[in-house]
Amino acid sequence: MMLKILYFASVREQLGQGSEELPLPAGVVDVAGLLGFLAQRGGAWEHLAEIRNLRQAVNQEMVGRDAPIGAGDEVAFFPPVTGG
Amino acid sequence: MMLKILYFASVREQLGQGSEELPLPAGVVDVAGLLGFLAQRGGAWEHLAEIRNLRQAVNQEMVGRDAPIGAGDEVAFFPPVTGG
Amino acid sequence: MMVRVQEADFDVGSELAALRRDRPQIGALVSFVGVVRAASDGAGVSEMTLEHYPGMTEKALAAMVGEAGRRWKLIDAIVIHRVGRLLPGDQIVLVAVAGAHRGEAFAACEFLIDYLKTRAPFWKREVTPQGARWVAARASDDQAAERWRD
Amino acid sequence: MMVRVQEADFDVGSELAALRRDRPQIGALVSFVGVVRAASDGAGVSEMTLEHYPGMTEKALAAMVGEAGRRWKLIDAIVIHRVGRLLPGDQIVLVAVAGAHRGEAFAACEFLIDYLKTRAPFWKREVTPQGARWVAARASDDQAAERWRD
Repeated sequence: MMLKILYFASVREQLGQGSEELPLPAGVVDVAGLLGFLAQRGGAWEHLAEIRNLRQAVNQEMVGRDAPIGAGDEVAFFPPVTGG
Repeated sequence: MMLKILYFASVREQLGQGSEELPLPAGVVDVAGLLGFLAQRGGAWEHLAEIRNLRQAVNQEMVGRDAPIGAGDEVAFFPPVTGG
Repeated sequence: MMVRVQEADFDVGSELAALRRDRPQIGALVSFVGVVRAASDGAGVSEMTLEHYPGMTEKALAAMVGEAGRRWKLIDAIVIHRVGRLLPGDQIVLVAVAGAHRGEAFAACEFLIDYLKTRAPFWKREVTPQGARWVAARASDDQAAERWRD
Repeated sequence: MMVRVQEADFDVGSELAALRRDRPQIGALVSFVGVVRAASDGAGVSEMTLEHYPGMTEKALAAMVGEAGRRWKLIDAIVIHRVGRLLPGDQIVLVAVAGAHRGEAFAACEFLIDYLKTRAPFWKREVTPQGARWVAARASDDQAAERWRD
């Protein structure tokens, strides 16, 4: 069971990546933990968690950073929405 | 210069008449006066002024019964509107 | 700003397209369509006749549209109201408002139909199994219009 | 209740006609159409690209429509939102609500577009003479959505 991560809009552009799949990193139990893990990659990844008004969804529901995540989940990071 | 009077909807049906033209009756200076003049005809005319929520317009503007009228004016009587 | 009173039906798609045409500043289009319901106040309605006051009706509608244009920043607005014989499912009225942003377009559209319902000289007569009757004015319509008092 | 996310344009007249078809209890139809403006925040806009989150977008829109159906007595509602490349004057979104009476249809339609603007995962990127830029979320949209909090 892999963890699927999606990046949209300006977040996708800043990271130069739209999605990835990886095994659930050891010790990661929530969105905040995943952001900490990604920051270790350095470069743009280090600043992901600091993006102003960064939004996140787990399994296609908007959540806070304390939302739990586990293997098989789909996590997404994106800026505030601007449709309509 | 004749006075033109129009009757609409249920008011028109009750009076059996849609419009008429007549010389400005002597002494009539406002809508209330005109209603008094028409009441003298008896029958349904007697009850015109008492129709619940009767509305009136002078020269195609909704007005109160104290609105002045003169020769050449167009006066209309009708129930509350129900379009839309 | 356009106001029409007519017996003929109208095509909402065409009217909205005409309203938008060559207006690159429009960002929001809000429209209301009123339709003859097959039931009214608990009785079935088989047909309806709409009477109006020719001349005053057009003036009253134009005055309302002008008032909406003073109250909100609108790009354009149209009101089309049918008269004559109508059947359940038939369109009665179209109110459409175009603006740069949606807030003012929503407010102006609702204002226009609320005002129309209480101030434009139209009268509905409907045919039910119990016979024909003039539709009574609704207190709820008066209350809706009252909200817009200055 | 129907929700669609598509690249293709939509025909407002046909969509409203489909919403009304065989629904004799409908008395009021309120619709909102969002259009690409030729200028945004003072800059000319030559084109726009709408990105979305496939799967979540549809779920979010369906959830909003369901919520509107719980809050108001609606007969039906549709939301159609386009994605991909759009030009000034192009239609972006249609929200249409059918009800027996106009008050609930107006409220539900405005609720849906307010919620869509703050909760449905779409992102606009516009091309201006100064280059391409992601459109910034508006505080006024957050305030509009906030009005509908229980």
